[in-house]
Amino acid sequence: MEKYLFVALFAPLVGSLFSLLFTAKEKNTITAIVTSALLLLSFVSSLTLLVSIHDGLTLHVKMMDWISAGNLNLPFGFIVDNVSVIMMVTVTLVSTVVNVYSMGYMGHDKGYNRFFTYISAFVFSMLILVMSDNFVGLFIGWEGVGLCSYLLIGFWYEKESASWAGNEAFIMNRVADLGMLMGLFLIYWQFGTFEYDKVFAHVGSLNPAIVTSIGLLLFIGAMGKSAQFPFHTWLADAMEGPTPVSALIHAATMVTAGVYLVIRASALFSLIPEVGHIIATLGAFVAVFAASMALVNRDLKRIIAYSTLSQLGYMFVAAGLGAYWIALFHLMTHAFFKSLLFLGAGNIMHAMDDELDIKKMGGLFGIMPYTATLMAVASVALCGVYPFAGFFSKDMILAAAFNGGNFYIWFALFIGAGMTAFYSFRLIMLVFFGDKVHKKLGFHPHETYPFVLWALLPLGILSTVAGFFEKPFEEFVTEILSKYEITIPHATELGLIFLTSAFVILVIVATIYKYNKGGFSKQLENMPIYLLLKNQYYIPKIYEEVIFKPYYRLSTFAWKQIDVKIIDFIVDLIAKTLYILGQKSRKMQSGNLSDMLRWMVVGIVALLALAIFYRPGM
Amino acid sequence: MLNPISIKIATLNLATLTPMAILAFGALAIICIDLFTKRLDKSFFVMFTLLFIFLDFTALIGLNGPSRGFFGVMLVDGMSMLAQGIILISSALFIITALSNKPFKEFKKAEYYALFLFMIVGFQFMVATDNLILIFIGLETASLALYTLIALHNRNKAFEAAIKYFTMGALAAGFFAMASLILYALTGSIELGVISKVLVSRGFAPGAFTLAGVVFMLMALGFKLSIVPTHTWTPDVYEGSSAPLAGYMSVVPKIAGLVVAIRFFDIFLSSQIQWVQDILIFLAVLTMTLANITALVQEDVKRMLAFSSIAHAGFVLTAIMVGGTQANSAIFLYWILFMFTNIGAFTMLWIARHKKNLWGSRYQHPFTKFSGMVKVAPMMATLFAIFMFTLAGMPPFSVFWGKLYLISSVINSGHVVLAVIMVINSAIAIYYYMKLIVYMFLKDPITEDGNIYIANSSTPIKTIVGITLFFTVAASIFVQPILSVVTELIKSSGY
Amino acid sequence: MITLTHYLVLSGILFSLGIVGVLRRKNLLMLFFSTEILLNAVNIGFTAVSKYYGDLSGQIFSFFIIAIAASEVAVGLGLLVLWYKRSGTVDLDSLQMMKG
Amino acid sequence: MEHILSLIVFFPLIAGIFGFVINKENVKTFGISVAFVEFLLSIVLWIAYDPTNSGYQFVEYSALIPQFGVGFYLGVDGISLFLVILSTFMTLVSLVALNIKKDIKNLVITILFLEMTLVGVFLSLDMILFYIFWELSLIPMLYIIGAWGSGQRIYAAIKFFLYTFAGSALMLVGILYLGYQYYLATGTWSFAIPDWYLLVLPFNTQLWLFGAFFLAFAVKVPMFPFHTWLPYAHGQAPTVGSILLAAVMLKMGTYAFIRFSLPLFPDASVYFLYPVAIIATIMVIYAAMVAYAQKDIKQVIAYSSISHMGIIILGIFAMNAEGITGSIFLMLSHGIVSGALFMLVGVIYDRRHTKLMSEFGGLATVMPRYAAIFGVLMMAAVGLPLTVGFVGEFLSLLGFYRVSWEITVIAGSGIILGAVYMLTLYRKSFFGKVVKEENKTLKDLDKREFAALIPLVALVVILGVYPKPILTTIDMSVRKTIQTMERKALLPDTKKFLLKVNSIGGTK
Repeated sequence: MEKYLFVALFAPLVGSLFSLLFTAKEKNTITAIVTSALLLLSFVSSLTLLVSIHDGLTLHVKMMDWISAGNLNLPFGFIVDNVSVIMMVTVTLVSTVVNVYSMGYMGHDKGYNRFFTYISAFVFSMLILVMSDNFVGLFIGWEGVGLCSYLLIGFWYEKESASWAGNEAFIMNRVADLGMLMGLFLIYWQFGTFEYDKVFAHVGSLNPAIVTSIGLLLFIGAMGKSAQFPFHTWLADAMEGPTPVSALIHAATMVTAGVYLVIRASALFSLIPEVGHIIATLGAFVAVFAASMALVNRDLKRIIAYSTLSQLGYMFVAAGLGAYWIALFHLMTHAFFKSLLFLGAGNIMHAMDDELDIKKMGGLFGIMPYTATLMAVASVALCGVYPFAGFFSKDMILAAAFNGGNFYIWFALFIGAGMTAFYSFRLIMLVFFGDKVHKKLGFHPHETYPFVLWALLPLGILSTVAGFFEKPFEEFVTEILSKYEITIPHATELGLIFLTSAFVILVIVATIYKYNKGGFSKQLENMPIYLLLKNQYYIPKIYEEVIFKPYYRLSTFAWKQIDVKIIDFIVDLIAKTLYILGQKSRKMQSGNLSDMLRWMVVGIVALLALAIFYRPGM
Repeated sequence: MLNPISIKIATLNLATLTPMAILAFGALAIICIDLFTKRLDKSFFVMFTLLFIFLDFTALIGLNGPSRGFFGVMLVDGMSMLAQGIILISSALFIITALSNKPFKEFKKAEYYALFLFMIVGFQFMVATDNLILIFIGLETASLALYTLIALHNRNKAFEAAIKYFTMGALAAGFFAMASLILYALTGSIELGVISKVLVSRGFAPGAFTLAGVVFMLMALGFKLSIVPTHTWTPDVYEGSSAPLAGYMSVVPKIAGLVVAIRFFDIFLSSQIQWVQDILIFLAVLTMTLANITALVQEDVKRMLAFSSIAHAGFVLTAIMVGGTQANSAIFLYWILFMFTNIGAFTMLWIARHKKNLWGSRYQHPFTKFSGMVKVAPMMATLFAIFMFTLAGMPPFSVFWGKLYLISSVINSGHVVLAVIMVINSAIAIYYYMKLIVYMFLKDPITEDGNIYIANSSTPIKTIVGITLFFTVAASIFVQPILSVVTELIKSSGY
Repeated sequence: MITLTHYLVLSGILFSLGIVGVLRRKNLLMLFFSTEILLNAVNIGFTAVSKYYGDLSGQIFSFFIIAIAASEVAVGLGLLVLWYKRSGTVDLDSLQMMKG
Repeated sequence: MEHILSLIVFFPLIAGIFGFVINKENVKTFGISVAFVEFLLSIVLWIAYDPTNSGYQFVEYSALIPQFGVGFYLGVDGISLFLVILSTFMTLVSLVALNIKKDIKNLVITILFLEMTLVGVFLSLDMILFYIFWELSLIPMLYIIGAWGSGQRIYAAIKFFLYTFAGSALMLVGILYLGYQYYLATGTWSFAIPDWYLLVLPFNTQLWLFGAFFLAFAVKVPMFPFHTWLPYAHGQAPTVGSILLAAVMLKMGTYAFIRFSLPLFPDASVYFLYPVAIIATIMVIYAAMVAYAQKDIKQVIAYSSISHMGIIILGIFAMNAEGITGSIFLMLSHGIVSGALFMLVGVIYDRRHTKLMSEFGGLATVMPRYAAIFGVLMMAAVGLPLTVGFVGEFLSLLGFYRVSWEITVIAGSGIILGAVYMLTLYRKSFFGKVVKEENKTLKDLDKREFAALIPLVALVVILGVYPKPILTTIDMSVRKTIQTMERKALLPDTKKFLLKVNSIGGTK
């Protein structure tokens, strides 16, 4: 089986290196084809692994030694078990789709070959992240995906905003990574190793305080990668990247790495429910917080980005409450419909030549029906309407929240669901229905290439039906993840589900109705709450003012004032002083004989005086 | 009716006098020859002188100390032999530089060489006795000859230098005489050995007068060693006299002075007179520091080297303060290594000597003269740079080892702070040596014609440079043999 | 009755006079005389002390000092004459080419 | 094989002397070939080196001044081996990259002399010998900076020289004093480091000596606040000078810490641990900030070196195998990366004769290859996993975490700030539109530059993916050093501390 593992892992790398050769050259479709093929290959082998894992085998291979110093001995080790294989399948599937899709989407871009290089590189790092059998390996992937996301966000580097967003993403992740790094160090000095199984085997016997701190530090890392508050700003700005990137990295895979980390370390986190509680609370908060920003935003992609944030919040709630398999399930389903949503948005952008303001669209349904359908499906799934994928995963999370007795979390998620329903259908309505604003603005939208649509189809299907795999999925992953028992009576559970669904559907209907009527009135936009949401709670501004600018000023001060004016000045001062002393002492050499003789006599007299007045030990 | 005094020749042990006798004879011989035949070329004189120096050297080696002679005034011990060796070698190296490419009046005169030989005799007497009279005579003979040699350079600056040197020398002589008088009055003897015995037996009382004697002696010797505040003559005299002579002056009179100083101060240091120690430390620190910071601002290489030699003297003074075998051998090791390097450096200046001063009339060897030298005369520049770095005590060149051993001896005697001051001083010192290198290597040339830098060179002089360079660069190998010989001799002479 | 002390005091006074002369005199010739005074002051001291100890070496020393003083004068005057020829003055302030 | 070390040390010197007679046109070729042979020699050394033996190998001893215990004493162990290879390698690369025409002959000869001194420093086992090479290395660098530099080159050169020379003045006293202590203890003079390792010094003496040595090393590293010579030196030095200065010369200081400070004065080292660690932390953050404020690309990299050296110091003073091994590896990686970065700056400087970021922008469009290579090295500089930069940084911080997690957190923020200034630099000069006319026509890397850069990039990746062989070799000798420390430690606290930092588990 190992060969499948290595194929799955290295096929993307090969693809990346292959198209790397073409980066400096003209657009060349071969790169796209080869990479897609290799990604597909990787997907297939992941599937085979999935099957064989299902038949109860677990792969754990040590490829080669990496670092060894002192007591540390750190090999490249990979593990394929029920959890990682799910991730592998998801990642490779989505990435394959996205890659194929990009052949159309990036068709006219001069960075064509470069793009596919990055995408495959990203998949490779992502696979390392999920397949590694130790924390440092995970960290490699962690940083690797960070790099690729940096490169892809800044893909159109001529755009100031793009390169800026890239830096922001990288640096913010770095901040979180520091926390994670500290967690790793702590783990090492406790266990003397980084390997999951060894660590988790002994974690029980550890002073809880330390476990807590490990958990917190790791979670800081997770927050960064999954753009949880307060690190969330980079994700919205990351939308500067090409849309397929947003679909793959900033919706389906990378941003969920944080969740994956928590699930991976479930053995550790399950020991520290209080930390889990913090995670869940933060998740719930983000779920609402992000959704609220999506309510009023007019930027097609940012809306979806915020919804991603809020969905990540849901996942963290599940993970925090110990419902790891549910988190994973939602992670998977979300990957499907959210990437679908993004790719659909990509089609629209293409049609509207990269216009993003949804107020400038409308009535596109007639022009691009397939895209519209797919996006509708995705949205419904996102809102969690039966029988679409989102329904199952999301309602499980709500149930879990209720079950844990954290009613405020449940309520937050409940509201969040409503908001989700609203902004999704606000988007649908404004884009596909209503009057054709784009006509006035002189756009000439058109449906995209068929093969792109075909590529999207699998995602569409999965978003629809994935939910029905809930039970087998649960059985499958709970082989290694802790089971999660819903203890509340079944009736209550059903009641909740009904309640939520009813609420969601109600909101959807209301939204559709309202926007058929021509949407909300303008003066709404002057309400302070609206402005607050529109400006993302002014958080980016605050960062700008409180962190970025002061840091630059401080640095300049350190250089201009401290370094040059103080330290270096003192150094030169010493030299100067000596030189000036020299100038002074030079006067002694008056060249006049009498002075010379005088000096001699002065010497004699002075010493004679000493002979009389200075008497140590005589 | 006086009864006749009868002395057996054997008891005189005249062998101890032979080295000086040889040179004295040589000096007279030169004059006589000059009487008979005019138009003798300088090459003849030089070789003739060299010959006698060589004879002297062999005679010196022939002696086996420690022994006394000639009514016990001559003292042949390890130290005197070492010192005479240094004096003779540097004299030999010096006299060859007379064979320069450009003609100079003084080298045509027989007197020059006669005086030179007399001067050497003087120095030899100075180091080969512990009798104050003889020291005084030697000192004066040497000095008076030296004044004349300087004057013979026959330029205004030379005369000024000679007169300044002479006058201050006269005053110093007065100090020396006074010192001797005080000591004589205190102890009734003019032999350092006896003086020491008497003083020790009397516990150095009365303190004030003893110290007064010390002070006068210190100033008299300080003048020779150019210790602050009697150093003021050094830069002027060096500048005024010809480059090789300046180099010679920075080595030979000082070693003679050092030997006397060692002999004299040993009386007080061996019996731990705190006062003397403190004063010596004070003067040493003062000397090296003042000289260093003054050297920083010099515009003329020769003057800079003058100050540097003052600083080196201050360096060595610390070793005198320390006393003991290691320190004293450190002095000689240091001085032997310093001799080669310093003579080499001054010879380089001698080579670069050029009749018309293209760089302003005030100075003969201003720094600007050497800017960009590496472009037009790379070999010269490199050699010069090596000598400079060596004088700065840059490892692994010769002076570094002397410095190392000397500082080590200071540390071993427990004066760590003094050692720190010394290294800080050498850190300051590197600047002015480097200044010349910066000019030679980093600045742009002022002239395209590299010949002006080697105008005065000639094969013999090149040889000198070669020899000195060899001993400078390959010092790492010679240090051990030199050191063992030195230590052995110093031990044998009981210091 | 004149004791050793008197002689020594005398020699001290002379010596100081010499010193003062050396310091004050601007005329080189006079300056040389002052140095002679220095040496002769010492001579007095030496002879007195050697008489006091009944030891001859002191007097020998003074003889040598006299000799040396003579030769010093010779050299000194020689230099002086040369300088006078060149600069036409024996004022030591004329010796100021080199300084700094 | 007996004399391979002295061969490695003196081969460049001899070759350099031969260089005087070679004519101008061929002298560069000569230099490259000599450097290549030297590099091969060092590789041979590596091959012949027995990684299972932690002691000194290929030891050569011949007495120079037996009476004074000074000897010509060479030896190599895991700590010095790779630094030697680094020196020879970087010299080779910098010579390949060399494109100065002015006085090329003197330059090549000087570089060869410099190589000798660098290798000598790492191979000497005699303190005096070490001091000799340590000081000698200043002279060629003085010449390189002063003669081929730009702008205030002379000021920069003199500052560099005087500062470092003065810094090591006290060390000389320290050396002699230590020698005397040895003399008192054993009755014979010796300056051989292995002998000194046997010498147990009283605590107070250790403190003083540690101080004396510290100043010299701190100036060389350079540690805050003794760092101000570095920006000038780098700012004015020609590319080749900067490469050798950053890649190798800075490592002398940190190497000396490992070789002398720790094993000779274990108690003092532990005693001074926190002050030093705090200085190092300040270095990391302060330098990173100053680097961020710079307008000149080269200055950014210059200050970034200071920042990285801070992490190296931390790793050393972690006093556990992880930290020290990591720091040595970080020396290597920083050598490669900073060298390459300076080379890249040189590339752009040759084309535009300016190093100001504001002059550039959009270079990624006109010089894609250049941008790509720069990007790779930038990522190595910010310590991305699977590049060479990560391993050392990770291990150093990991090591020091055991000593104090608080300081590690603060110093660890270096990885953030590092990303800040590096990405900003990259963004300002490579991203955005090409605004300046003169930038539109810039040539991408040519063959010579590729030849110099590709090996470095390759190393960055290879050593990032497979550092183990190097790490294990280093680790052997580092453990030995730590054992020496444990053996010599006087105070119980020191013993306890060393035991703690070298063991897994326990509270906190």
